Amino acid sequence: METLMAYVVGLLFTASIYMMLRRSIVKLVIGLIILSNAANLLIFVVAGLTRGAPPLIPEGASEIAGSVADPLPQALILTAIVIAFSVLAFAVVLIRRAYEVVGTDDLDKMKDTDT
Amino acid sequence: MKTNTLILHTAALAIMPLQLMFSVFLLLRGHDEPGGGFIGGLVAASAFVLYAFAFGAESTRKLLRVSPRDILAAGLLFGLASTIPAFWTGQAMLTALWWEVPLPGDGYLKLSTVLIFDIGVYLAVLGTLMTFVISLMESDE
Amino acid sequence: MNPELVLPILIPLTAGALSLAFWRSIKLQRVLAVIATGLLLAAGIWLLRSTIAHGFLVVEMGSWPAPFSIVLVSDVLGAIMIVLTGIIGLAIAIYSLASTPKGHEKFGYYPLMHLLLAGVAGAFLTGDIFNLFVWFEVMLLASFALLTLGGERAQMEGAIKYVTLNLFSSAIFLSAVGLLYGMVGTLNMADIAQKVNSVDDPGMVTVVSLLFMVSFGIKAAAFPLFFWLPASYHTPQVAVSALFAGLLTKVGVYALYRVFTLIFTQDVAYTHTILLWAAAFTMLTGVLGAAAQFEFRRILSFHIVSQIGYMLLGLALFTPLALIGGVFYIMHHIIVKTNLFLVSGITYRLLGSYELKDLGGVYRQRPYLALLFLIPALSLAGIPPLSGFFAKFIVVRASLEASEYVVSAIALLVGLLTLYSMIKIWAEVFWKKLPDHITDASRLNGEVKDRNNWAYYVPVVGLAACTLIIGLYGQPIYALAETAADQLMNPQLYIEAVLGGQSK
Amino acid sequence: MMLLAVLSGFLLAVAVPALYRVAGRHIGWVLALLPALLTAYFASLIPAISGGESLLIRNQWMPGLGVSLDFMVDGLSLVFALLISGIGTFILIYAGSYLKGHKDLARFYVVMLSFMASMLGLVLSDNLITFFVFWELTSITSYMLIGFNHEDAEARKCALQGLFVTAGGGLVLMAGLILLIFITGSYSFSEILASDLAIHEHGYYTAAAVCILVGAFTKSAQVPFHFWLPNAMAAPTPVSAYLHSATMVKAGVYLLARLNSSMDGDALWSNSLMFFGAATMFTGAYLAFSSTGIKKVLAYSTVMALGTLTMLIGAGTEKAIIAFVCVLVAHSLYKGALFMLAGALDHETGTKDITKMGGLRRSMPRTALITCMAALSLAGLPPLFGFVAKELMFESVLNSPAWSWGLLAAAVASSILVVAVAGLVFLKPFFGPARTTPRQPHDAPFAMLIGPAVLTLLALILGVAPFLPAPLVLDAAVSSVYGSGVQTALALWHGVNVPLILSGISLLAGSLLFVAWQRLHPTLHAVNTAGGRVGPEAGYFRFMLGITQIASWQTRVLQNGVLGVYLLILVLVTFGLTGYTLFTRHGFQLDFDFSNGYFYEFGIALLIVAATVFASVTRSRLGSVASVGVLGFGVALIFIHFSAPDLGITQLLVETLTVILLVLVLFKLPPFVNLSSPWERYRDLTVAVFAGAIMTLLMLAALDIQYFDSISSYYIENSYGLAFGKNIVNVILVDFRQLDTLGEIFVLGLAAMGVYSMVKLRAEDQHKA
Repeated sequence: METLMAYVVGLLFTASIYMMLRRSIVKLVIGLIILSNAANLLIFVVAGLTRGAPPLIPEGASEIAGSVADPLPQALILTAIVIAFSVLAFAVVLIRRAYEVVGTDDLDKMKDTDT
Repeated sequence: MKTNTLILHTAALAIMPLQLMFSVFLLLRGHDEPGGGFIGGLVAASAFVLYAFAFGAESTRKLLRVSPRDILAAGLLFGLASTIPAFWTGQAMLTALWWEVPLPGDGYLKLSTVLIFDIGVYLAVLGTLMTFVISLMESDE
Repeated sequence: MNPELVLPILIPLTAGALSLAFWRSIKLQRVLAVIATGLLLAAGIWLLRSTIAHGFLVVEMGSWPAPFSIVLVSDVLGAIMIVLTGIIGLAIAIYSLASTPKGHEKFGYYPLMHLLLAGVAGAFLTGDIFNLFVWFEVMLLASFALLTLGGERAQMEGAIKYVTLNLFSSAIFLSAVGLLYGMVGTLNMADIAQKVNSVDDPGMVTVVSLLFMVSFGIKAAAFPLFFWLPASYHTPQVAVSALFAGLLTKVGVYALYRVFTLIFTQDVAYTHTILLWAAAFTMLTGVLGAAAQFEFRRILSFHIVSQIGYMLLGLALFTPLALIGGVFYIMHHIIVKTNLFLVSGITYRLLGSYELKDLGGVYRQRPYLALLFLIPALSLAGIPPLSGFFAKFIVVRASLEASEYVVSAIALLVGLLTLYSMIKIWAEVFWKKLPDHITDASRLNGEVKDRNNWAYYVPVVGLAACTLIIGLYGQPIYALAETAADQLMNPQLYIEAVLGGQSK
Repeated sequence: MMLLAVLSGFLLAVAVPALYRVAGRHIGWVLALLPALLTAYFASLIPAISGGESLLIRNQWMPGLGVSLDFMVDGLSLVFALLISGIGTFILIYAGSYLKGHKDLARFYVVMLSFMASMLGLVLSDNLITFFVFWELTSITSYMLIGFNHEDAEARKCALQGLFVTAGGGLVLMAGLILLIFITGSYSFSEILASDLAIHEHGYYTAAAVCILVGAFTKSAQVPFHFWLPNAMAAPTPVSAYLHSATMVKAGVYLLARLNSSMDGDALWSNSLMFFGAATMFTGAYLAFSSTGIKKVLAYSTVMALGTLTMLIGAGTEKAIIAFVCVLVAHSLYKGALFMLAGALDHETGTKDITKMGGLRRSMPRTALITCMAALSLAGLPPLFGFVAKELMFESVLNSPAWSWGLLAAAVASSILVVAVAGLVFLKPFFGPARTTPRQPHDAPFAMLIGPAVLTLLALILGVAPFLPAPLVLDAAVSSVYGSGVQTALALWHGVNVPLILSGISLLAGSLLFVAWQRLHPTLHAVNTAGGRVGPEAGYFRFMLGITQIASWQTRVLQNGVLGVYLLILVLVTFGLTGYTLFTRHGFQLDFDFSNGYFYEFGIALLIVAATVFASVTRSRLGSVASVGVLGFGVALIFIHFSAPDLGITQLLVETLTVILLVLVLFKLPPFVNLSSPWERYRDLTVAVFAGAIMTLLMLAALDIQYFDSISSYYIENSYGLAFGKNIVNVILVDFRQLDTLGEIFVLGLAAMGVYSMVKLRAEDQHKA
């Protein structure tokens, strides 16, 4: 299953980069959302997929018998999800403000600051 | 973005208390089962978001009583506060400390810096999301 | 238990949270800004002293044993960086008292500043690769918010580029952490280092190291990944530019120094050669970029890029002397570059522009300000006996020693072109007569006096004094850089300090 | 004491603004006390070194780097130190009068004193690095002085040119010095000179020698770097007299002389010195002859003298070195004087153009007298010291080890020209019919004449009694350049010999040239204009223009403002590098083994794929946002299915909120339109597919590799026992790795603050307010 997911993650990266390369700022944001999903899923897959064994110690027991999904990457991804959400919220509002201030959603028209 | 449909109003009013209670439940049980400060905070926030969609930003502010920013600040300070007890006992920062407070009758309340921290997370998530939503809605009006 | 190791993170975090809580009282926030950054500097000095005394300081967060907990580690390099963070933080806090517009103060300028410092300090001290990511994000979001604070059009345009390219970097970083964890199953940098270097066939390690290199390279604004920097650094108000200029890219450089001395040393001939050419082109493109600019802060921004090249060169050569040079360069550059931005803010205050064509006559009216510009400017250009000369001298010497003649030649040429840029600013802003089309020079002539003017000058004078001290009384600084480089060249020391000598 | 002597200039410079308030217009006299004292101090060292010994004074600076404030006093450095402080005394007095009432007089003295201190440091330093420090300081102070009239754009341009050439040479010199340190293993001139290491047999030697020569040549205005020096005449005359004739421009010559005895015997070294020296000598003499501005004339004759000095070092015989020291001293005396006199002329008449002056001997008799003496020395006529020096020069050229005919031709031609130049400088302004000048001329004030008077008097004394200084410093100076003890025996009159005959020829031919000057001048002017188009100065301007053009071209190409291009480059670099590394270090392996998946897992994967593709291709915003939501839910399903309930719940909630946010915000924005051309889309798609493919390959490779087991077993074992929690993920978040979470809530808070300020604090509102 990890193998299949590797292709899925590859596709997510492809889609996100393609979207980020578009000139519309809305597509840029969608690209960013896909990108963060791609990275999270990558960690999840690379650390190994385990079916039906969540890292929870059962009621009454004090330890887990048998193998269990690796909890550490889950904790990392949880952190990463929340961070990505914060960043995206910011980015979404940023592009709206940019649109209001600049008056276009075309990224190619936003190059005053460089040249 | 104020939506004046009756269903939404009723639903918001009916569901919100449940959602809030559920979120506190999620927060408290998080150490042992799926849940915790994040998830609890997210659930609580979605309750208020629903309310805000139904009744508008202004009334949500009134309902919250305090500014979302203050909730956020409280959350962050709670999070930091949980690091301090370890200083007193001379241990590394963020070392968890546990106290068991006997409850009237049977049982103990497990109090810990970890819980304080989780409450901080809960409040920070709630405060952040409410800041997003309320400021965005207000800017539209 | 070493509180001095925790305080540099805890102080700005607390100050940030408190400033947020005191949102409505600007006065309290202003007082807190100066106190907290002052405390940060004090904690930094404490940390540096005790790091020198003990070699390394390690705290296992939550008292869980390493590598299972997140550890905070300070070696001499980390401690130096914290001290510099404190110096810059204090300078910016004081300068902000005078320069920050009211609206910015009302909308969270001070909490953002504190949290930026917290992110920077966290990145310098953490010994955990994922925790490094978290601090990067703290720093990044604080910088996003500071960059957009004010809502001008240029800020928005610059911020879109800044945000997008930095998020790309973060995604690469996160993926690299994931891949690395999948292979070695640990996040503690010392543990990773120990495990990675005991692998027989480290091909994949090298591959992952390239992801880290690119990701940190973006943050450090190395060639050809620097585009976000010249696009955005001149857009926010000047204290923010100065803060960014001093610290942000240096966190990227620091991260490169950390991982490419501690962890990824299994294929130096390959990885560090890439770094070497990246360094050479970074120097060159940055300085040429500056040569094409005619706006005070844009020139300075491109020079950040160019100077990053020197720092990378120190790492890329990977000899003890080169690392000394690199560390020395970082110390020198943080102070000098911040100071130049602050000076540009003062001339802006006097004449209301950053465009060279709209500036002039400052030397005639303000000779001491001119001197305050010359000190960091000539230092940046590597004119002796200022700090930049010794920094450049060591790096160039190391590159000659390593027989990298082309790179040495580039480094020297870049020095000359840097001088050219600084002289351009000097001639246009300071020497040139005030252009005729400038009608309002009442501030320059001293007819209008601002309150709080002292807050503009205190940090500039202080930083200039640091530059002079590094140059004129450089031996202690050199010795520090030497110790830092020595530790970097012997990662085993770091590993033993963190893991308590346990090895397989 | 020595340290104080060197640094006192800097200290006094700091005090100038305060002193100026006290001393007012007498500031020049007050400040001149310092160099006068220094002259006395250095003179007091003469007995100690006259026997050929040298004094070493050690001071620490940065021992780790090999940098120290060590000073060495030997014959050579003492001669220089005496010239610097001695001439400096008169220059400071002179400047007070020349710039009387100038609003920047105090600033002038600050820089001037700093220069003097730097120059002293340069010639006295024993440490190579410290030497270089002072070397660069002289470049910077020279820049500040050339651009002293900073509101004049031309002055700024000339200052930049001087700085760019000398600082550029300085950087090359730095490389040379570092290589020299590698070769000798020593940072100290005295050690290098004392060692009998065969420097020129070392592998680094050629590079080191070339770098040092370039550095010295730029500083000392040797061909082809000579052009900056005449332009440096934009500086006030005291500066020209001091920096650009007597001191700074001699720094390069000093370095060559300093190192000569260690490099001696190497053909590369001595041949380049002789060749470039002779070329510079002739070029300088010719250009001096063909110029009209009195300062330009003098500047080019300085170029000539610098060339002569370089050539003499290159010749390297005992005679040549004696000639070198004599020319050095003679030139400093007469050229310093001539510049100050030129300044006096300029000051009193209001013009620098010698064609506009004439008959001034009546109105400026004292000036005329002193100029006469100095010009005689310049022309190399007895009984002045210039004559002694020139005779020696001829003699050593005649005995030169190589190219003696070529050098002789250059030397004779130059001295013919210089005789004519001396005529220009003295006869043109003071004789002939009187002309009206912008200002009514009268004699210059005492402060402006004392310097030239003393200097020419010295030249006269030395000329009449050239044996006087020999036992004092001359022998020692010659010995330190030559490398072994030398006894000089100078005399004004050697009897009739070849040099004397050559001098006679020069005088005759030079006089003829002077007479013909008026007629020749238009031709010369035309030749120079034509030559200027291809000369080295044109090269400089082309270089500067080239840099600006390359710079703006590069910036247009790289920093073009288009985010898409930036990102494209980033993506290509990232995945190009990692892909290449993966290919070479590990190899590509494709794996299509999906057999261990369940049917519904394929279903979820398919859902994600479909949502992703749809989100990317749809033209509808709503569709795009909705499918991003579906994608998020798909990912949540993966999390839940593969044993990560907390992740799943969080992902679901976050995805919902993201969609709400997108809806709240995006529908303020215009609908999608296709902005890019098909070509751009294919290009981007190719790049994106490439990136995705590399990512997949990376993952496939990483999946096969697990060098070590995860550390997670620790968490699983101790979660309940030590941390009292059963949800291990949550325990990691709030306990084992609490610091991550602490950072994370601050990230949240920061995002909230950022959004809040962006929404509420609008630029428009601020502008209104």
